[in-house]
Amino acid sequence: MWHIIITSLPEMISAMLQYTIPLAIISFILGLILAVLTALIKFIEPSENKLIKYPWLALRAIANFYVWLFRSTPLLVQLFIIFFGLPSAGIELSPFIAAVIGFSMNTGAYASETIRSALLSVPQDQWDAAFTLNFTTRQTLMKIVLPQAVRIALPPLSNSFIGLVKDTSLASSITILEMFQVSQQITAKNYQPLLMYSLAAFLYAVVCSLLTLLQHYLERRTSKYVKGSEA
Amino acid sequence: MWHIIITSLPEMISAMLQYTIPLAIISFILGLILAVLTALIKFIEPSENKLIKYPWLALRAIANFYVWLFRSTPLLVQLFIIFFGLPSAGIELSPFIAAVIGFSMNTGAYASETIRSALLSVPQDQWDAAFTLNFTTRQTLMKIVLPQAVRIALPPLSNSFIGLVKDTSLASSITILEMFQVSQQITAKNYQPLLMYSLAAFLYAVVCSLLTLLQHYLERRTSKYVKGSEA
Amino acid sequence: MISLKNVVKKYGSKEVLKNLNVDFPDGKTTVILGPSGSGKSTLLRSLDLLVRPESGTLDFGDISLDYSQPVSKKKSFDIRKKTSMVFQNWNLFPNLTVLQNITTAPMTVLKQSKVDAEKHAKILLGQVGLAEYADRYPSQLSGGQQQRISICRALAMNPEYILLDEPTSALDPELETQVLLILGELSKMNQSMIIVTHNMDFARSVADKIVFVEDGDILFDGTPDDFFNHPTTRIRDFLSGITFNDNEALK
Amino acid sequence: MISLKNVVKKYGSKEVLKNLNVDFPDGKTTVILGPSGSGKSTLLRSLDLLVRPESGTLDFGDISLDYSQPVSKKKSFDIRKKTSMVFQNWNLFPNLTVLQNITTAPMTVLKQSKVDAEKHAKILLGQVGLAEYADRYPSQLSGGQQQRISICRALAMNPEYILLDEPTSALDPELETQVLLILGELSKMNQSMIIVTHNMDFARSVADKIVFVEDGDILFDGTPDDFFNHPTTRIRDFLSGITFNDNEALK
Amino acid sequence: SSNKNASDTKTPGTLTIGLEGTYAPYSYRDNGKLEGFEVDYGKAVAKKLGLKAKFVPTKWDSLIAGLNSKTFDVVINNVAENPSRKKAYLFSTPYIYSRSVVITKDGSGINSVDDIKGKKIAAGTGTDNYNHAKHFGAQVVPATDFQTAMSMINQGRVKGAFNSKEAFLTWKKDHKNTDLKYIEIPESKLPVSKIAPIYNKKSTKLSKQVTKATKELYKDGTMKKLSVKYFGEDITKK
Ligand SMILES: Nc1ncnc2c1ncn2[C@@H]1O[C@H](COP(=O)(O)OP(=O)(O)OP(=O)(O)O)[C@@H](O)[C@H]1O
Ligand SMILES: Nc1ncnc2c1ncn2[C@@H]1O[C@H](COP(=O)(O)OP(=O)(O)OP(=O)(O)O)[C@@H](O)[C@H]1O
Ligand SMILES: [Mg+2]
Ligand SMILES: [Mg+2]
Repeated sequence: MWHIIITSLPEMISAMLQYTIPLAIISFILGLILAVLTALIKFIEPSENKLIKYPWLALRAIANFYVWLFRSTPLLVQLFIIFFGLPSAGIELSPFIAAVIGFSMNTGAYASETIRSALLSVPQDQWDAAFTLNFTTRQTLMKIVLPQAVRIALPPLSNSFIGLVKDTSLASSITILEMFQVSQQITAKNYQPLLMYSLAAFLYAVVCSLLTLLQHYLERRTSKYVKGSEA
Repeated sequence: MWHIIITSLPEMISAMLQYTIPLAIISFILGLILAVLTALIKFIEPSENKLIKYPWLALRAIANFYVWLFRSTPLLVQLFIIFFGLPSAGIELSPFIAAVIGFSMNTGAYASETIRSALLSVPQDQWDAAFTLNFTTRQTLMKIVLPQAVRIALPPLSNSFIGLVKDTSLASSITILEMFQVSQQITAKNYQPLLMYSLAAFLYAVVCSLLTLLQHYLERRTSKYVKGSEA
Repeated sequence: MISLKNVVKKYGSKEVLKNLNVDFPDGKTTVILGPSGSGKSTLLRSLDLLVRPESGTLDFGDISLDYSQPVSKKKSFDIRKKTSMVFQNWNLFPNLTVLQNITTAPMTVLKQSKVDAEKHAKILLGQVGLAEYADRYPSQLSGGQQQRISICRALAMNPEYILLDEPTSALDPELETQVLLILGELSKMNQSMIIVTHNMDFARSVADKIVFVEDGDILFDGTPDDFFNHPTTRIRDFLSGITFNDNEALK
Repeated sequence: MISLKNVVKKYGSKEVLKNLNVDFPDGKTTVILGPSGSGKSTLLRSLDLLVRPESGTLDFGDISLDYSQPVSKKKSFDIRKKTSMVFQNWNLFPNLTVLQNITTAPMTVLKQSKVDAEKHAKILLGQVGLAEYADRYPSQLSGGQQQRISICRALAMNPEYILLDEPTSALDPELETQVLLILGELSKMNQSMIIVTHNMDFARSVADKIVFVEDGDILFDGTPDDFFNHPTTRIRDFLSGITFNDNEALK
Repeated sequence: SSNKNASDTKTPGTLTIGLEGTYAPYSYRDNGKLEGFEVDYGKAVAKKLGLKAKFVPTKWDSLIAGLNSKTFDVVINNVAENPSRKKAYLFSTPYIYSRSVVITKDGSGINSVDDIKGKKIAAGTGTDNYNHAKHFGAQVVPATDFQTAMSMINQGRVKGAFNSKEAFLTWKKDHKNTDLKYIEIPESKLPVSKIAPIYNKKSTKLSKQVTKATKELYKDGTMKKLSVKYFGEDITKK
């Protein structure tokens, strides 16, 4: 058994460093950007100016549809359609790009709801105070509301990220040799799926635990200003 | 194409009704019970009585380990170990029971954190008021704190349930012929993976959307008492 | 009568109550005054065991309790049975209707029948002018209404003493008046009460006894007449609302 | 001078401001009084465009605005530039330090340099006795301190008028005194102010003009002397804090 | 087979057979029922043993895990004998002699198996095909199922695929206009794969019984009949 572990670990760790972690990180960052945009589209009420209002409402309808679609269908199917389905529409993507798109859009859909509810939980009073000081909507968002919302959204977002790390295993279905797929290939030779799966689980657990530590660190850093309220 | 859809749909729906939905519902209910117990073990401070205190702290250590373990390893691996690993320890489970155990324990781990944070968000004031009225800890929990916590935890719990519905597709790896596996078997003959996956996605989306409607209904029912505060 | 003797309460290394001795007589209204952070709430909560001082004793009728010893469930139950707390922010249970807020404790703790508990609750609601609000939820009522309901909730337990911690400071002046009138009524009916308040007019009109706390010490324990009409320098400063230099407090 | 003419504000079908006409003179302190829910906050917020009345006009120096017309960004900017609001619950930005709370708007909106903005902020902090708190976060301060900082934040914008909505009602009496003393100073320096308050003693001591609002109507507009010394029946009732029968209000 | 009840099956009276059910024409789903050559073969063997066949469809890894933990009595899933498998498991006598082929597009430049060297070739993870393709120097891209491999060739994502000839022929029946073709691999380069039922090491008795039953099925012509039904020719002989 130890022999198997020692020979497989380097391969699995290298797959992890090469695919699992970059996929998770890149997709999460892009997903977060998408999530913030989507959340803002759903959150900001358009001005009455018709040239802005109708396009904005159309955009919002798209955002609503996007969030509904990606939250109510399985991630595996999303990846499959992006990789194998889009070519019939003339869009052919490399596996890695397809995976990044799939994971980002999926993460974006879930995270946008997290961010939107965090935005909603910043009280109207903060907006009033900022408007009174003649901040524009954009300035209020950037300087006052988003920083507070990020603080609130951090724990659920960290959970999403940890979930994403584990979900990268689905990338194997679009031909990416990520860590879990590598463990399956090794299984095909040593016929020890249970052991190899446990080994994979162990590696995921290590990464997730490290990420949880990072989360606690970030929470402590960003909660500087709420410390007083813990007393 | 319509021919394929019309011939596959009944099979897929029947697999859904037979496995996907019962698995999701049973596991969610059991998972919720487990989650509440785990959350309470982590939440309630033991009395100073040593006969209670040390067993309680031991229980809490177990609860912490359980939550960490099931949150930081992939669900697929958990199912695999329960079904294929436990027999070597002399515990042989039917696939359905193994799936229910795996899904419940996974859901329980995630949901326990949701419930715990909901419990924490009920203000200390409510406890003080109840203690002043001579409620016991148990009475306070049951009559005052849990009802309020449930209201807070409902949206994230509904999301977990919707996630669980989609995760039941993993049951195929422990020999359960759930809906997604059926769609793959059909694919083997009709060579239309994209279409079949989309069909599966559609069915998941229908179920998830129905569940979301149910969630909104429950939220409205349980939020009766916060209505006034929306004004 | 409730007597506290040699009560010491610390938070960390900070003594918040410094060897306090004080009596709260039966059938009278005792008003506790003092600057913010002086320990008034801590003192009041010690009576109801929401705060556990490190040492000292509490005598309450036939019950006596040593804070430095573990308190049995029975003793804590008995003490809380004789007292009821009304909080600054009301702390009504948002998940229960007004009626349920009042009846749940009598039914659960005193094992009253539902019929009896509701009958009593409705009488109390009538007395505070809220008979028609029984089926509403607390969030649908104004602050003054909520505070009156929390007084009903306390009275429904038939306590010997009602403890009130700044019962009107979260209300605006008109709502405050409503609540103060009700407390005035209770005081006239010789309900034993201990009230922490910042409203000097109210203190003057309702108090049978004044306790002035500063920095965990009792600086005055006597009649309202002495307190308001023959104040010491410190009390006079307090009454005229002297400000502190925050920069000094910081250092 | 700020003049409102024929201002009507509705929420749903309910008229909250009923064809109001009122002036707020330059360099004076106008105090708005009235029972809860009478429309005081709505009136004050209309001046700062946080509330948009359905009709009426606002004249403010060289700017005039018709509420029933769309308001250009520029006009809204100019009006808000001349006014600054201080809120009941301070509404400081919890993610910014005390200093940043004061300097962010001058830097972002008025394009002041960081050095200038901080210099001005520190002078203001010194004036309210909080010079040493510049680097703390709002949650680390008491209510009275937070309210003083929110006054600094308003003053840092060099507004012509400061609008204050119950600036001390969330404070306990001693903290209230601190804030009221500062407002008294400002009033003496002929800062134009419009204050909604429930504190009659303060109103009496600081007001140059009293506006009494009830039910969306102005029932009194005149001097403090007239208001306090020659009150109408309704004002006398108000001043003595008459309670309402809630059961009637319910019907 | 009078001592049929002595079979060491997991559930007495039942032969529990593991397979994927996602590989036509070996096993797949049609009209709501599991069908295919291996399904019929499994039924025929079970009948010979006096047992009821019970098919348990699951994933490839789960088939291996299930063998290890004796979740199935036997796995009949296009598993080829090879030395490493023989070390870990037992096989009965083969029921198919399968030829792997290289599937590619016309004009792809691949004319013999040697041409796949350095090219992207699709094959299923954990299959013998995967190992063989690697052996010939291909850059193997994992494909989850047969259709996926074909799509990847059509979309130009890979140059070809390594798979069983029979699977390709079956697929071709449904895709008559395809420009995909197969290239045979001479036996000198790649020996024919012996496809056989595979067992946990402990199931010596059962594996022998199945060998005996299979031989009977050869003798009575069942094997040929089934092969012709699903493959159009007899591939059950060497
Ligand atoms: N849970 C706690 N942990 C640490 N210190 C505390 C805690 N509760 C109260 N204190 C401190 O104890 C002291 C007394 O607090 P207490 O609440 O009794 O004052 P108070 O007289 O009721 O003031 P206020 O009029 O503001 O309500 C204060 O300095 C306070 O900071
Ligand atoms: N956003 C709103 N939607 C509907 N009604 C509102 C809204 N804001 C205020 N009102 C109503 O308008 C009326 C006037 O409210 P306003 O806040 O101006 O009163 P106020 O005089 O400031 O009272 P208070 O002294 O309690 O602050 C009240 O009846 C109130 O219920
Ligand atoms: Mg207090
Ligand atoms: Mg107001």
